[in-house]
Amino acid sequence: MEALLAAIITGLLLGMVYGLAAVGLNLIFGVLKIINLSHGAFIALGMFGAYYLFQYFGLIPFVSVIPVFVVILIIGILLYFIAIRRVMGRQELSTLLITYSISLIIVGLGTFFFTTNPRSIDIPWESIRIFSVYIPATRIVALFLAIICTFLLYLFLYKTWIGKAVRAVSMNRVAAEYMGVNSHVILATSFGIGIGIAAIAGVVIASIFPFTILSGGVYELKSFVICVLGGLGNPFGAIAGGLILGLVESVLSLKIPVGIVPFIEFILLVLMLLVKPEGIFGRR
Amino acid sequence: MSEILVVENIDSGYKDVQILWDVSLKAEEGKVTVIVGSNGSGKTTLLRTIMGSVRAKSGRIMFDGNDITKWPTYKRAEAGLIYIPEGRQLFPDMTVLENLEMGAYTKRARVKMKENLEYVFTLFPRLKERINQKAGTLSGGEQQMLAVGRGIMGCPRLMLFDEPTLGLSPKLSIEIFGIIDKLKKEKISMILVEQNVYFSLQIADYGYVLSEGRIVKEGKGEELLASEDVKKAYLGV
Amino acid sequence: MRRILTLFLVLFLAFAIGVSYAKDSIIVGFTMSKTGKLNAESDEQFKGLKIWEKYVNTQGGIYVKSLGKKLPVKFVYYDDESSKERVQQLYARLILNDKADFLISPYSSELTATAAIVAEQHKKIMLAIGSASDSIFNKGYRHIFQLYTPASRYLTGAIDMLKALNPRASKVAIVYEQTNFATDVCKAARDYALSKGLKVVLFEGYAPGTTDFTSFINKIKSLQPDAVIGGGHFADGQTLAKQLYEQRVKVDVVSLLVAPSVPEFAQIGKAALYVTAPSQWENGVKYNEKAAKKLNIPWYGPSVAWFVKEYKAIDRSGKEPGYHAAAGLAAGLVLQRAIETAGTLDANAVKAALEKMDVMTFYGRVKFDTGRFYGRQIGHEMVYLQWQLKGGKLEKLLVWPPEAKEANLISYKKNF
Amino acid sequence: MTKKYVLFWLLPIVLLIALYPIVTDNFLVRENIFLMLSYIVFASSMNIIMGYTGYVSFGHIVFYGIGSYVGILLINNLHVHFVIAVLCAALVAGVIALLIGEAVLRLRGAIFAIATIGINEAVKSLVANVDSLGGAVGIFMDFSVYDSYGGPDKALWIAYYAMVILTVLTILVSYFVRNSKLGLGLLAIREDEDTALVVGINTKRFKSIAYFLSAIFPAMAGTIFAFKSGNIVPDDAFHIVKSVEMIFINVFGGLGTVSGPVLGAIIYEKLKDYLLTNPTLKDLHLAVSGVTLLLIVIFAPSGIVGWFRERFKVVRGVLE
Repeated sequence: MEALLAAIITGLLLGMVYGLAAVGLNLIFGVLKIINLSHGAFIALGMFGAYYLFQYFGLIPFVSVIPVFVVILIIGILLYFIAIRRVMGRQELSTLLITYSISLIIVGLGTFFFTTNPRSIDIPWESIRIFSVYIPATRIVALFLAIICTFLLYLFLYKTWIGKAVRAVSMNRVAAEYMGVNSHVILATSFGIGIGIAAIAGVVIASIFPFTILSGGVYELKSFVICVLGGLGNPFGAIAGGLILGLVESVLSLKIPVGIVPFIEFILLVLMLLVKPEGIFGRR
Repeated sequence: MSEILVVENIDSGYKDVQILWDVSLKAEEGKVTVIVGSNGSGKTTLLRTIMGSVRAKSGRIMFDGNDITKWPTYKRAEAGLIYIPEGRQLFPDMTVLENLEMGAYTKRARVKMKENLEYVFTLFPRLKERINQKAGTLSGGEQQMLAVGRGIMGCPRLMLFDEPTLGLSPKLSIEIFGIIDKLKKEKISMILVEQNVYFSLQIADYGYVLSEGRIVKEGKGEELLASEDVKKAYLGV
Repeated sequence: MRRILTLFLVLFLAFAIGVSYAKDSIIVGFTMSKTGKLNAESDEQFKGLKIWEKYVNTQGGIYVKSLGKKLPVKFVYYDDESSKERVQQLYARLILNDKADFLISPYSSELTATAAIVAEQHKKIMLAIGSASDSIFNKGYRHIFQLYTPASRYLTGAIDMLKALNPRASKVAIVYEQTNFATDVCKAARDYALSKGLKVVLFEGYAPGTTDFTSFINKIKSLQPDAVIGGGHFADGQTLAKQLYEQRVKVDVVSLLVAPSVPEFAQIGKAALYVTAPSQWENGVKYNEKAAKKLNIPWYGPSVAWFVKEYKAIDRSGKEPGYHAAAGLAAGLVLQRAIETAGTLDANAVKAALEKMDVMTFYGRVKFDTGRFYGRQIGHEMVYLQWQLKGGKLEKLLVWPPEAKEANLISYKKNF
Repeated sequence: MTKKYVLFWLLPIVLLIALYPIVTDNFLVRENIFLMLSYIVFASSMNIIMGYTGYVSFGHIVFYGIGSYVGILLINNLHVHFVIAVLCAALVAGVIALLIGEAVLRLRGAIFAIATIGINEAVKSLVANVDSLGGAVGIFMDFSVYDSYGGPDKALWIAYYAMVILTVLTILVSYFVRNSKLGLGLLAIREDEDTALVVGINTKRFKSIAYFLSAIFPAMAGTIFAFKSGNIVPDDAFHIVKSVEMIFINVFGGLGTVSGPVLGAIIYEKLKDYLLTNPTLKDLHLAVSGVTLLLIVIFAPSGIVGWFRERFKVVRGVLE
């Protein structure tokens, strides 16, 4: 019973972080209609952003989300106009490859500058007791950070002009143009925000787990599963999907070998795509 | 008389298929200009070319004294060219209110959003009742009202209607024409593309007949309505 | 077409020139993990090799009787990025391009296992350091020689330690990295625990590169074992230790492979306290000429004190050397001795010398299996260390076996 | 349609390259050319499903992995002859491709790509958790196996010859598919699947055949690789980057043409070798390939062959 409680608590904590990691992927898919294969690379960039801000300026990760987000947002907007814009509207292969090549460049440069040695950010906070379960304080802060980011994203998408334009473009790009929306600016912004949130997720993950420049790949694959669970294209579906995945991972692995859990996850991914591609909560 | 829109010798189409051939037309300020033509004559392509979502291959488009031929669509909307597209093209997962707000997206329209919103709700009280409903769940007539309302929200200098009564019951169609007539009385400049030749030419100040991508006839609304060709071709008389 | 012809010509010339150089050094080839998850351990191992290079070359090299002169040792090495994929390619390159005379293995059993195939295919002698897996040595290889105490005798001491701390202990949880090394070690430890009447309540592997052990820890807490043993290499072991501490796992013994014996383990602070680890070698071992005489085997090479002094000269951080560095030097010494005994660089003769070798160095006794597990280490013994507070500072002290201990073993529970 | 001459120059070039290490007896060159040939096999088979049919199989490496495992299990554990093992690997991978294809070929575009990634990852973690398949540690071949092939050095040559034969076979199949009714049907599917269905093409069967063909060659290459390298590990056998390499080579060489993937593979191997051994670029090889890929996708989306074809209309028939 106690073990189950621990599994549920840790599962939800982690699930929220997973969800945050996937939000950006879904936002970009929803608005730009492309699958961003550089997602993991930007998560990794966020990790290193947090690491170096901690090393050289002593910023704890929960503060460094802001500069990291801003920098990645700008990079995203530039990348859109430099590369992605040129292949918008071409077949999937082009957009898959363009984002994959961005990923290669980031991971390649990252390998060169940071090497693939594991890093970690050690924040000497004690663990907190919740019922009978000890949770590292960093994970609890990570949870709050994830909730805050999600809430801010909600405010942005539903309460600001640009946010509403983002949603409008995702539903009908041409009609949005008729309303006077400069859709390229909106697409660029969405891409920037998408990878910016990925980088925030990277910062959060870096504060609880060790990482290398290659670590983003794991979370990218998880994000695929999460997005498909929560419904492709719906950023808040990703949060739901993340929570489900976190719970499933945590509770399942009490009873079955931990190693087999990824197998179940990916089978779930394929089955969802085949049977219910609109996600668990989605309508057809 | 000032001309708000001048289209000169436009060739236009998609990829390798040319649809419009040397089309020229004018729309006058405060007047209703109607373009009639059968299915596939290129009416929608013409409006899309004016909006810039289809690029003109050659020719020139002047709006409000500016050459807008090379402008992107959103800039034309900012300048006050408001298009109410065929098939509504609403934002289905947004509420009625949000759709209307999107209509007022341009800086010019944002400042007048409040009064425009009230105006739209007096025109379409039914939209007010459904203010928080998702646009995708509205009935066809309500959706068309929302599309028109959304257009009004944009503070149009010139409104382009693309088949506003398509797929609507006769009763609803009359309602929509009533609204257009009201807008006409407000001195809003309009270009109206319609299959319903009889109704539209009655409202029209001036009209064009488009056939196979070319303007084949033009004239005052009542002149066209009286012309034998039009009668034969479109009114089945 | 002309491109290809030119290319062929160039390659042909390169090949022709390659064969006709005079022998003026002994080329020792290896890869190391300058980057990647094995970097910490591999770096230490490399320092040991550098110490050997200095040791042998200040003597003017290794005397090769058949050539009648001393040949200096020349290292050729590449970064394997801690990746198996690169290893085979690079070892083929070392053999074919760089004409390495002898090979040293990369760090870790996994990389060694892949490199061994290439060495074996080209019949090159390879000294395996940083690899304890037994399973490398039942594949019929005839050119791979192991320096580490093999996995089968690696972690058995942890079970003995648990019994000594808490005679009523009954349950053990084993969580290991899914690699040759950790799998072999932990299977052997499981069998040993069972033979001692303990219950193994959890025996599960985790994927290399795992950073989140929450699921395992939830499981461990629900099973309430008396000891958690396992781990794999440095990066994962350090993380596992940290998370065990953060989530308050109350057991008597936490014994992890590799990580606690690397000096950097102290980075995790309090979480390092009372963690134990098996070690191939620690400063404080008493291997010397006297000990060699007792066993009636020859003594060879420098003393423990000399190695520690040289290590501190290279490392400069002031920390004590660990067994990874010690094994690096030891591998060099073993190779040196084998070449001197053989009196030639011929692989078969050196192989024969290695087969017959039974020697003690600062690293301990070295002797190779020549039976079914050809090349496996059968001479060397393990020691166990524990991180303890000494004068307010974290330090690793020898705690097992009892006859070699510097300090008393303390229960991990004392942390909480 | 113009008469197709592509085989008349393509096959001799490939054979000349393949013969070089045999004639000169040079091991190092053999290793490089072995890799080059394997790239040709990977890329050409990927071309059948991706280039001709328009389905981006991002997790295509799964068939290579399956082939490696089937092969090494047969050779090492059951002592089946190498050649038979290669054929069995093709059979198993082919059947699996038909089964998987039945499900996922219904999906289109990016969703299909994601599904294939999912399949690859699922198979990888399954294999890594089955102890009888060696688990995450993988399978290491017993060296005595090589004795029945005349020792390890002989075995390496056998693997090489096998790869040469497989390469020629793959190119031939790629050619005949392209110039058959099947190929025409596949191209129609690529252009517009719904229209293809309307004009009476049995799209489902066509796609299945294409998927089957594109699966069996990587599987055979997998067995050859496993036999040559003597071990197999899930992480390497199902490494998604290898799928991307296959795609990359195709885009680089010219998607949907017979010669594209072959030329692409030859140049790619040279380029990769240069990048990996050049001291200044060695550490940047990933970034350099990224930039190359980016530039190709943006500026030369039809690849080398496409580039030539657009500029020199005369060579069309020769290149296709």
